[in-house]
Amino acid sequence: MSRYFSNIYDTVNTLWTGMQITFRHMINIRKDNVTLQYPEERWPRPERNIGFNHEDYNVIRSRLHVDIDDCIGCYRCERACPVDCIKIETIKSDRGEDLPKVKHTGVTSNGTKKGFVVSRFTIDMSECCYCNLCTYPCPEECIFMVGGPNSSKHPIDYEFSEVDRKDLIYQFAKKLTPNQKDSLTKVDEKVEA
Amino acid sequence: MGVVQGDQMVLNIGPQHPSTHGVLRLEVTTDGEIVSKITPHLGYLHRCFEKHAENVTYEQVIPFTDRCDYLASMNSNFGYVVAMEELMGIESCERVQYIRVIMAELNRIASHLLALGVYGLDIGAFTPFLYMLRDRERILDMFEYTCGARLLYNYMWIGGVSHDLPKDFEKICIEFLDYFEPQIDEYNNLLTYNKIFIERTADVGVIPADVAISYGVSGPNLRGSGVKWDVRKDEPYSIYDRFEFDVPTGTGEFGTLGDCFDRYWVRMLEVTESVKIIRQALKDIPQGDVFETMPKKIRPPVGSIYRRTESPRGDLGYYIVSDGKPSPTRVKMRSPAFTALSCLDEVSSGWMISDVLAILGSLDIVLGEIDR
Amino acid sequence: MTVDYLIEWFSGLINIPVITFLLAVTIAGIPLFVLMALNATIAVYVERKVSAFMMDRIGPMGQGPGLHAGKWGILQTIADAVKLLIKEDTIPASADKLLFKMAPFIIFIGAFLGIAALPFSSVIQVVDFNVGVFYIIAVGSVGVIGIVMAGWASNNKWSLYGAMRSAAQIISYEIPAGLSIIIPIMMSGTMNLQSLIEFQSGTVWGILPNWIIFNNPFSFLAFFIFFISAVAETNRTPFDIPEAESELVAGWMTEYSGFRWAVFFLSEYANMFVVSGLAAAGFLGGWQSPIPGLFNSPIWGLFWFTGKIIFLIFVMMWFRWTFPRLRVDQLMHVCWKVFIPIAMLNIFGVGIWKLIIG
Amino acid sequence: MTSIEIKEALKNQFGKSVMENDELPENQVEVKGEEWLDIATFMKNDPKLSFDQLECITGIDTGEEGPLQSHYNLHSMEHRHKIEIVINHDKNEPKVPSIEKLWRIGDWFERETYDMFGIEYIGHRDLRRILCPDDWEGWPLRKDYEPQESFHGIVVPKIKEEEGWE
Repeated sequence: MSRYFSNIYDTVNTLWTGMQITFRHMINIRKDNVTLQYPEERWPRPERNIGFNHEDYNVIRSRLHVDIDDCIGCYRCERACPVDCIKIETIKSDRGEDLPKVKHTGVTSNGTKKGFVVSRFTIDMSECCYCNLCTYPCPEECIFMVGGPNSSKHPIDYEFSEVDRKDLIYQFAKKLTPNQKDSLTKVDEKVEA
Repeated sequence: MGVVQGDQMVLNIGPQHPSTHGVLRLEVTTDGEIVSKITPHLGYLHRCFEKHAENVTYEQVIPFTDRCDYLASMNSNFGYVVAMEELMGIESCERVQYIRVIMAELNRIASHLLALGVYGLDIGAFTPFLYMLRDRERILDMFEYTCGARLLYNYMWIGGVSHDLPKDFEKICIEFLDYFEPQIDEYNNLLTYNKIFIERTADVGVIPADVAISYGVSGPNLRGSGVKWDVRKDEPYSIYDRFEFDVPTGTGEFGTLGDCFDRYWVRMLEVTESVKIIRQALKDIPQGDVFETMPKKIRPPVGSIYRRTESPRGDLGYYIVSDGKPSPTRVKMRSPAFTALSCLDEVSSGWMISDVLAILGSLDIVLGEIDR
Repeated sequence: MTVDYLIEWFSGLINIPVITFLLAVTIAGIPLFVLMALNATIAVYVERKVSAFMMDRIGPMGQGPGLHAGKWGILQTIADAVKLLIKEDTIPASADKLLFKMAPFIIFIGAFLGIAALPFSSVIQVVDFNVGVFYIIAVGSVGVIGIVMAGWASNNKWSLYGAMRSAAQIISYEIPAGLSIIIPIMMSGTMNLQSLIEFQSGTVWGILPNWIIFNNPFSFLAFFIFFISAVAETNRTPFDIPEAESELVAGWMTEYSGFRWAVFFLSEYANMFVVSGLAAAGFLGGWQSPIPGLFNSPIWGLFWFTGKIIFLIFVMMWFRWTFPRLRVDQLMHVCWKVFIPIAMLNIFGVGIWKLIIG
Repeated sequence: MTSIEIKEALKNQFGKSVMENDELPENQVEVKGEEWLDIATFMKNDPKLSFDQLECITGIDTGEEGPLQSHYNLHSMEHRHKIEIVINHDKNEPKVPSIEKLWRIGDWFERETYDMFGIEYIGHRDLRRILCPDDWEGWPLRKDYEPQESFHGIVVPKIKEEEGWE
């Protein structure tokens, strides 16, 4: 019988404790609120205010970007990708030669002479798993996740939703017409010969 | 009291159901509210991670391990790299070891917070869930601060970690822990000691110790049954032997040993232990270069290894077979949630439908890891 | 402003009893409809805000340019209502179509009839029954028929479970609720809500208002039993097992959508309004002011009565966002082994109290 | 006990069924598939060994020439020792006695290995596919696995389209 009453007492007591907690949160909502009103209030990145000071925000995984003028077509990022979302095609060209017709520069910003024209460089962002593995092997540091330490190269962008799935396949290489492609391939053959 | 046997009815819980924690289908045979048999149907999230792993190189497996236990990716990574380092016979430097332990324990807190909160949700309490998510969010913020990702980190690499800790990480982490510890009391007052919660969980779904061992149940679920077994203590890997922490076990405080409440309570206590470990690790962490011990080329010798680590859900084992080629012959993941789910039928027959979901919640399964 | 008054007034104009009756009833019914709709709209908004604040969120908000939900998200419920109205009305192929369509309206009727008898003020009451308390309790149980109908007609196992649980629950909790509401009747000696409230005027011990809840310890206890049973009757947490989200998906309304579902929603909040009104009238002095002797005009009465109802509805929301849910057998345990014995002892105690103290 | 002692204990009990294989690392013991149920029963019930926990069953396809292998990782909660049992199967007809009744988790592990490698467990009470659909064809984790072309009208993509989604 005493158990019966102690049970009732426990119930009332513990439930009342819980109600006090929720009530306290309710009246302190101005202080406790953790919601951001998204489209108007954005998460301030990179210095994101989460209650801590973020002076140096050193990494970020937002989306991939390629500085195609620096790309030497070495295929290392394609090989590093675990989900094969990077596709590269190259055409051999004279080492270090500018080809103004296809807007190809022969030398990268690091001074490396390019031996290939990159005719295709696509990244399917809908397949990308944001593992960051492709950015490490790049010898020219031309493929990177935007923002963070790379914010000088490309501003942060984390809202890249698209209406059409095709638009998520990013084309980085310079557009080549079939004629240009053929002529380049001929140069290629000439070099071979 | 005689048992009245009525007509049996088959009820499909899932694949889309609020309480199955993913896409799981439970084929439940019931008599009114009383459940007599449960047949779990798995595989809705099956993507054969093990086949994937055979076609990629060793370091490319790590992003796939993230996606198995997506609530504790750090621990998934940790298990894989520990196994790989043992197979290759290398040892990563001190700083890396400490960073890994800190990250794994933070992730354990995050994972347990989600498990506890969702368990409250299964019982019907909405508010504690959001309080716990609020605090989990801060842990994810720290991860984002460290490695740029919030959920699937690909942070621990073989022989190192992908990024060094940011400069003021220690300060932030201590600040978080100081904030976090009082919150545990609030969770307890709001949810744990709530009489309705105790009534719903105590004495329900008892897993006796021998049944738990026979079903391979591990981690907090096994400790809830009173077995003091923790891979961190009993088969220490990495540098876990340097830290002082307790292994909380169930005591049957409000009911029988091994009931849902014990499993819940062990998780709550483990959160406190993780906080202890993080504090110790932050105090001792040495300086160093995290890329120092990272091998240039990952080509383990011919051989195989089975190594288990303690993930928030239990013994997470990796069986890795190498034949000296750049990609593994076989990577097998022994997932703790898989074994935990297997005992659902035995544990929950005879209970009511509401209890089945309470038991399922207390096992803390992650379908991404069960289906792999 | 009772219907009787309206009938009298109209019969001065047209002397055909059927027409005057219909006119009077329609005119009296329109404000009730408006009240129900308004109540649901406001209560849903308040519930969202209360729940959000309790969870450290801020709930629906509208900011910035374009189509949005107004300042502080005030228009959110209206937008939702519009959405529900233009949503497709789906009926499962294997459902019992007639019952499926009827069920929402039966539940609605139950709630609507209840509101009709609430004494909003000493002069504002649609129907002044001499058995008002009994009437409200009686029409309150009409809803369960609708719920069982909905659950059965949906031809869905979850709905059936929800309906069965609901029937068991509501019928069980009628008993403690009924036993507790007997106490005001015993003390005032009337079932008429107006006279019941008038009985509660004046003070007790000179300070507290002479509400039945403060009259004696038994009635104090009886109020809580009544209120908790009322929460159970309206199927709200911690007694929301008929629609337990994490177990039964949405219980008996799993298959409903669009307008029919909106009617369920409307009735749920109307039911909350009715039971809170009965609790306020029976135990909290109805339209009596909490400061005896002050602010007692009929307009203030309206304010006090709705204020008390709003407070009780807030407490229901407070319960909902704090507590976990009970299991079916525990629910029955609480009802039959805790509430009913105590409620019976209460009746006994109040009887003795009345004999000895008066 | 160390794994060498465990190996000795098994050899004393079962003699020839426990095979000598120098290629295996010392924590692994190869046993004959036909005797496996007896050995497992002994390992579980012998008070000195008392392997009460089946940690993992791993199927391995060792390539075109090699056999199919099952690796059983056993662990004893009581003595805190462990051992790995290796069983080689004939690739054309992989069969092994089921230990599902000894360790209950064996039920699901064996179903998983059956699902992935097609190793048949004799005496298993409920040997169905667990992760793949019931009517899936082929054993996915075998090295010579070819995905079926379509599954209930759904085309199973073999090589990704060159242009990505479409």
